[in-house]
Amino acid sequence: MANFPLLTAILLTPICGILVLFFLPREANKMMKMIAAVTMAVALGLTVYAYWAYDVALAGMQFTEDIPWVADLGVHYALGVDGISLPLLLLTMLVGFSTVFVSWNVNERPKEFFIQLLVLVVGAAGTFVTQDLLIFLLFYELWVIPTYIMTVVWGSDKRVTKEYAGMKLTIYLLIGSAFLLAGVVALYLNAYPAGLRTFSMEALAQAHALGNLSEHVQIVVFFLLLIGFGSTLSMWPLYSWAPDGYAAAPTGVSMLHAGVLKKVGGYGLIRVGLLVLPLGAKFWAPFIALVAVVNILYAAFITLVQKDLKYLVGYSSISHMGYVLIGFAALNVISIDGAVANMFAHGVMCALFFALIGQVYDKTQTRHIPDLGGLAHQMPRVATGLMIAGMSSLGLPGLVGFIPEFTIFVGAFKEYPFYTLLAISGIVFTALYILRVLANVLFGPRREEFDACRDVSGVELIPLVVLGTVLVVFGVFPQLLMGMVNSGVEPLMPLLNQLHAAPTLLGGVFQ
Amino acid sequence: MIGLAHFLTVAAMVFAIGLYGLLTKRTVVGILMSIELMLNAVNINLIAFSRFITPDVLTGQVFVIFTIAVAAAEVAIGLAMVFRVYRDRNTVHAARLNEMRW
Amino acid sequence: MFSQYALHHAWLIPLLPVIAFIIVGLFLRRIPVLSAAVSVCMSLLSFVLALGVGYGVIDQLITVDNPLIQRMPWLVIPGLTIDMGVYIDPLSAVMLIVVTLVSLMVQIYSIGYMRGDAGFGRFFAYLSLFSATMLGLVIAVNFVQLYVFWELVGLCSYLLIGYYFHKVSAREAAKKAFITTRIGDFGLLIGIVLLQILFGTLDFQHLGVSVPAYVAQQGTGLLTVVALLIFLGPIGKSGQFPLHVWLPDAMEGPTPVSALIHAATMVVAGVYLVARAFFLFSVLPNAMEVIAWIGAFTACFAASIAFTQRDIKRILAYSTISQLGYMMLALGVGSVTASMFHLTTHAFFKALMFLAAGAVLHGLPDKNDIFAMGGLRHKMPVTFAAMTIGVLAISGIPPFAGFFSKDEILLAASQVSMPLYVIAVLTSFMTAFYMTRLLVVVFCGPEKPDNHPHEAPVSMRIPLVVLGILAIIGGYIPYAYHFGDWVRFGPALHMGLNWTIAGTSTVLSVAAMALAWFIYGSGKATSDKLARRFSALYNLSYHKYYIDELYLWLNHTFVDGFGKLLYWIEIYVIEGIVNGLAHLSLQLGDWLRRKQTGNMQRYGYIMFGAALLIVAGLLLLNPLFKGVLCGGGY
Amino acid sequence: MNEWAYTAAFFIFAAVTVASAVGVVTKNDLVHSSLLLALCFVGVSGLYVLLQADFLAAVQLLVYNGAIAIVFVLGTMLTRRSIRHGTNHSEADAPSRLIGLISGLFVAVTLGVIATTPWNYSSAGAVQDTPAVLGRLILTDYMIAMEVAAVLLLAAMIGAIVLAKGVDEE
Repeated sequence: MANFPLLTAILLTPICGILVLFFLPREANKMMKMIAAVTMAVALGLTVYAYWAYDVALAGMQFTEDIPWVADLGVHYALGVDGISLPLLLLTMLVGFSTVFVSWNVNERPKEFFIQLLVLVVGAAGTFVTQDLLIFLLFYELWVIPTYIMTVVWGSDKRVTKEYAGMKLTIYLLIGSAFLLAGVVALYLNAYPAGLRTFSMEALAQAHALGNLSEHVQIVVFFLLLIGFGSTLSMWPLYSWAPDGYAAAPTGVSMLHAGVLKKVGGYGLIRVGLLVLPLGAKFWAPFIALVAVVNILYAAFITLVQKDLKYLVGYSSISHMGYVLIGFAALNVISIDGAVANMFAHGVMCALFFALIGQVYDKTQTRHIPDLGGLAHQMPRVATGLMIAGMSSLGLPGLVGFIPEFTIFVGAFKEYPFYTLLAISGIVFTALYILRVLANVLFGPRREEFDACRDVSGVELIPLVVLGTVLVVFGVFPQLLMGMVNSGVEPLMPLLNQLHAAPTLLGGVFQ
Repeated sequence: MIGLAHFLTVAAMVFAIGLYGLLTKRTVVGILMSIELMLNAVNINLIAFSRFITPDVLTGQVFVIFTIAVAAAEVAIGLAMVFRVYRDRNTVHAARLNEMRW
Repeated sequence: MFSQYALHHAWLIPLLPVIAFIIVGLFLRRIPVLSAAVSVCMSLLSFVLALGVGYGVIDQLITVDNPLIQRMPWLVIPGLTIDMGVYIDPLSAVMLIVVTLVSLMVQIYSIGYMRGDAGFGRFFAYLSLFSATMLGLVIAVNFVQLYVFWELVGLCSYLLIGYYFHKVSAREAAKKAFITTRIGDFGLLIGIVLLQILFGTLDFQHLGVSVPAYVAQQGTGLLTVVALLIFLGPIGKSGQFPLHVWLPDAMEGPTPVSALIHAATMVVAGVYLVARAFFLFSVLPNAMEVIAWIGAFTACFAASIAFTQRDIKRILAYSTISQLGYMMLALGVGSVTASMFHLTTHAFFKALMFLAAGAVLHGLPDKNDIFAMGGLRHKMPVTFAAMTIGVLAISGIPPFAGFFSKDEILLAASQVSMPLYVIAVLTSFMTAFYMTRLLVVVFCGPEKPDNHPHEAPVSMRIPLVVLGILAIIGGYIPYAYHFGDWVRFGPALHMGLNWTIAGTSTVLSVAAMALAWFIYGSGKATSDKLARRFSALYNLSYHKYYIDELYLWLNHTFVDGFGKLLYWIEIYVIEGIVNGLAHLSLQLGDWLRRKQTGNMQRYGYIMFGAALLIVAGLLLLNPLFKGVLCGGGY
Repeated sequence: MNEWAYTAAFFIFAAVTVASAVGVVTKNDLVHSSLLLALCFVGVSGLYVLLQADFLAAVQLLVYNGAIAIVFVLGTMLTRRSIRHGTNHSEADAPSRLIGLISGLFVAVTLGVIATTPWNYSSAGAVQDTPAVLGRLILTDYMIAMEVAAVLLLAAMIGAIVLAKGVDEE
């Protein structure tokens, strides 16, 4: 069992599902959904096993695999997970598993839909498990095309048409990944002299210690990566794809995008940005912190005036990503612990939110908040789910959102007291918009027009139960998550300690 | 002493001449001829490199063999297209074959 | 020994209601009888355990200086360790008993009050969850545990205020409660974060050691700021001015909830927090002064609003705010004992009054206005008796419970500051006045012909009787058994009645009651005349000084206005730039498209020329790009 | 080989190659151009000989002269039946000076690159018996490439036939 290629198996399971789906006849509608569900269940099971079997005390990369792929370029099919990537892998599988059930009612071209859904899952899972930068980029690019097709074919028009939203999303991500590619190539060429070059993240992370990467190079390359990952993470002002995209995309894609893909940006910033280019990260940190605060407050205020449920969650997720950014920018173990954990927390919460909005839209045929109201009468289960998701969003203790935010605040306050103060004020505005939407959608007088809407039941209930349980369990026992995350972040402590004296943008005027 | 630089210079000149022909000739056949010149210039380069940089392995020469094969294929197709175009339009005047604009 | 067992298994006290919540919430929502039975049983067990803890504290000589603490790591990362645990000292023991007792009473009461309600099971699930979180708050060993449960009781309060969620007013009140307290929690959270950064720990016991040392070394400057930020939390939770606005609206919830959460237990969490963190506040004289003044002002201010309110529950709500101000005042003048004593007695008599009010509302459905009631004493004798006891207790008439605790507060205030004492006495006068007004208007006078009141069922009367007895004896017995020796901060101070102060306040209270009787009870409509005479003051008080309107206006104008402004920027500036760029590239493409002549040779030389220029440029600029371009250093 | 003779041979072949290449693009008659192209190929094969690539020199003569040049002549004759003169004019409105400049610039840039590049000369002797070695290489290391090239040639042949013959477009 020791040498069983667990991570490859996790990646291969959905791929097998894709192959099977590919050869199924078009009419086998139910069958396809069953197969997608079964493959995702197996993948989720394997991931949970990995999470359980990961040795937190030992830390470091585990379940590693390494097969040379393009030896001349230094590309390896290298897999491995540590405390940073494993929670995010778990997140991917949880959300991916849920999306299958959320999409249970897709009856228009189900074959293509589920194949692409599984492709998205593979792409996200691949970015988290790979230890090779080039393969990372390959998996990352796997997202772009299915997202576009799914948005345009299965999406819905809102403030903007779905074609516009899909195109915007795709082009934004492509431009971001162009910057990313430029940064990665520059990194590749500069990290090692000819002949020794490699895309291995581990080896690249050594380059700084060996003195191969000058401060100048690190600053430039980090900036390129920041734009690339920042647009994925919906960093201000590179986020305008997010609300439109989420609103237009089908529920499953919104869940995966908001829940998982955004986290690839944050993961990349830490795994590539911080580990490989510590001086660059330090240089830009004050700037990131400033942007983070803008993210939090600006998006929170905009969320306050949204009228569409999906736009609301879209802007709110931008606001939440600000917490991740400021946690990253503070560059200490506590804050980065919080940032990584917050990515997990937000992913689950956001996915649950979108799943429920999908259900509400399914039943009532509207997402316009003023048209809704009193749904708790007809749909108590949806109401419970929305309560849990909303409460997690506003950082209620006992749900998974609180501890990550708290750790971020504790970590970030040391570095940026003023910014953190502003960031904490975000919790008030979050409460304001979350409670407003809960009140307006769920409570109030019973409305006759929704009497025909039945509550979620059967298969539709699975994602709600799974995600809701995760929110509660990880909230009540935060060490399950934080212990894992910390085992990945704590080894960075020597690196982070070195950075104290490193120069920052404008000598830290922004602080 | 004749060295690598000499051969490369000759190749560069042939290539430049081919380029000039490629860009100025009126007929497609003339353009194809210019392309052949350029291909030959490249072949000279390959063999010269093979001779002076890595004389003990014949990679460059193998490369040239494939170039020649491709060139032959290209001429065959190119001329066939010329015949075809000539039969359809009664001209081989390159400037008039501008359907691809916009 | 049972008390031994209770002391070491005190974590069961909050856990039992959690179990009740899970069982009822998941399985028994549709079965009213079982859900009530499970909840009440678990509450009873909790109460018994809490009594055991109380006995154990006395038996084992556990004092505030020698607490019994159990900890279990909850979150461990380098530089931030947070435990969950049980902190048992007389302070928390008193709270445990009060909370479990009132919670048990309210649950029994609810069986009758909520009978036939569609959400009966849900209601009991929420009540159990509330008990659990409140008890968790009481036994908190550190600030984070306290904050966790602090927020969770806020959630329960939100859920229960919005219990009748089909009512728009209930929904809005719930929202308002949550958001207003959140504003306070914002300060509390910052304060906690700052404490963690300053001291590296949030544990009460450890902080209790390091805070005085810090003050001795570094002075009080920053720590005062921290303390005031933390105090923002209690301001929100305990309805202190200026964040008191949510508490009257919270009366939209079912009356048992108002009794349990918004009178007896949750709202005093702020007082408990300050008492628990008294090691911090007591060394910061400036912070203490702020607390005292906010408390005194709130007490007086809320009483002045209660004068003119007509809704029976709102009057009680303002009186709660006022009494909470009293407790804060006591803390501000440095007397944890007085504050906690008043907290205890207040829990008894205020819960009693709320439950009595609930009985009235139960007897007269859909009538909230006290002037629509009247003459109920004949039809509802038990309720009348209960309310009378409550009014006497809150007015500070000996030997009712409120007398002893109020006297403690007045005594403590008089020792520190005369103005505070005067305000406190004035408030005491006002309290006696408006409470008597309530009693007289509701129960005395002629019966209204279209009212058909009936006495409450047995399950509602039992709690009234129990709490009534406690409101009578709940002051004297602790007084006689040296409450102050146990619940205190610093050295024990023996309580003694100061007859001057006690006498003054008693006389004033009696005078106020007489005045109220004269105005409202003597049958002459002098109250209307007074209202007309002082119409400006009356309106100001009746409209709660227009503070709600001000907040609403601020919220609409600034918060939403700012949101709209930013959304405008978002749509027209940021989106504009994005779409503008897209449009630009489209235009560029269109322009370039027209440059396509279809002439291959032209394409050819342009391409070649450009490529050559680039290569030539790179050749000339090679030193600049060395290593990045041009072969990457080959 | 004698140094002097080698140098002389290089310059002769180079001169033949370049001069006939110039002829190819300047002559106005396609047939002349085709013949000069053949001559140019001969010069190139001479250069191959000097580079000790005798097998390739032979291939050059066979394929280029024997096949390609002949095809060009054939093509010329098939497309221009009567008048031969003026069949290979330069485009009238082509900016030939600019293009000349570009070509000149190309030579200049290439010379610059050649001059500035630090070449890694090897002193090893050339491989003798190149046909055998090449054969072995093609059938071992470059097996797949050869197969692909074979398929390409086949495809080109079929394509050429189809194109030249024309398809019934009914």
